[in-house]
Amino acid sequence: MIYSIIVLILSLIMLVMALVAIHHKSLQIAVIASGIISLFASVVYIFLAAPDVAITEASIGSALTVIIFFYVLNKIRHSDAKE
Amino acid sequence: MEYLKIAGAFITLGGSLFILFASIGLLRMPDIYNRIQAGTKASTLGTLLTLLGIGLIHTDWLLKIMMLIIFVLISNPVSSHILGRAAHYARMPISDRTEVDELEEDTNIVSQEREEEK
Amino acid sequence: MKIKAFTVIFSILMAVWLILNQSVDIEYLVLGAVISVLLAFMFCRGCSVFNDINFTPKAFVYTFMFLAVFIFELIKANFDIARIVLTPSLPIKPGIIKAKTKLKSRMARLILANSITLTPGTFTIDIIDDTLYIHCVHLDDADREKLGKKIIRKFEKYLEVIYG
Amino acid sequence: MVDIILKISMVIIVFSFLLVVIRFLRGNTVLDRVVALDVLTVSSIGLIVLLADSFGRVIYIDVSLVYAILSFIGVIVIAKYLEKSL
Repeated sequence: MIYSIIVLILSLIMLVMALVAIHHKSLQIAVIASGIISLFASVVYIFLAAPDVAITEASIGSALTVIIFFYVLNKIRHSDAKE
Repeated sequence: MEYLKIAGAFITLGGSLFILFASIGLLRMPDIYNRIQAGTKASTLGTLLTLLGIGLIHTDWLLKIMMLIIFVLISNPVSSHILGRAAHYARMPISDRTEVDELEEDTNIVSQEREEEK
Repeated sequence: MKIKAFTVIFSILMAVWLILNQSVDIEYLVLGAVISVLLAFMFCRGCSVFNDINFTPKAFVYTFMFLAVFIFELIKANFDIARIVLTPSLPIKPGIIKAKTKLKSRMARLILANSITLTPGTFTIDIIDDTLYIHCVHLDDADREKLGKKIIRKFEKYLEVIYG
Repeated sequence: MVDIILKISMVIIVFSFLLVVIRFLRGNTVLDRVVALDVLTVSSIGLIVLLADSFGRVIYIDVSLVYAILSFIGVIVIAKYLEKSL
């Protein structure tokens, strides 16, 4: 009972974050919102008794994707400044 | 043995209350520096107490949980320090209630001297 | 001189490996020792932060005293910030002050800045040479130099002994 | 008794998630949202360890170890990007 309520709240937060990532003007905030989505996705994977998938989601979705996106944003900013 | 479990449960409850205080502070504070103060550090003690309580309930997990505590204790001040530094150098707005900002004065003096040298 | 950094890195890596595996079989011991020696050789050359730890008994005792003081300050300051957050009028008076430290070694300055950051109410924004810039939530109306000295002095007197 | 207290603290942590998400939606600047991400990560480490207790499996702690090691690197990269010194 209590677990299903917690999963429901976490999924609701994921839905709100997905809407923010689609509709917000700023690109940086969209990337941070997608990081929060994969953070809660890995918590929900733990509720589904899949710790290996949760580790993969945590390391790739929440850390590596955010780092690569911001690295690319930095490259774009430098090339804009040169022109 | 039973007393240890009850003590661990109450320590865990205290830790989750500290996490709640951290999020209330994050909502109420007026500017970014005070949000870093209230948010990241009260939540650090909250997480530490939660981990410690679970370590008291399951004594055979205590070694792994001690390692987790040491990682959180090392990595959290670094990230909160670098967030504050980024906020200061990116010229984030500071609250009206601030009394004094000596870093702002000093860095302005340094940059003015450099411009005069040029 | 390199021996000290090598020993510290090797023992940290070996302890993490043994805790993660949770067994002391001979094969785990040999494999972990080989990998730890290789990694320690790779990293002890450019690593200068471990050089100035004193391995004397007095430093050992002072490490524990430093930890006790640090944990006590951590809990006390957390209750303080919980009281500030829960008061409806929000009694804060923030400000950024500066304080000079006497510590020379880089590792000691790192630990000093991190312990100031971890006690809520104060956190280090920047270190330029030997000056720490500290942001305080509640600035008392006493003079600011004395306040900065008070914040630093709590941890500095133990770190002076541990890092020569 | 112990079970009920642990479930109450789980509910409190999830409720504080909701408050932090309100800060994320209202936040004025980008750095406010990064602070919200940091607080969410640190407190979800606590939630994962609580879940590891209530399901009784030690391997769930490894997930929170991965979070504690990797997540702060992401925060550092974002802060360096905003400081314009990456």
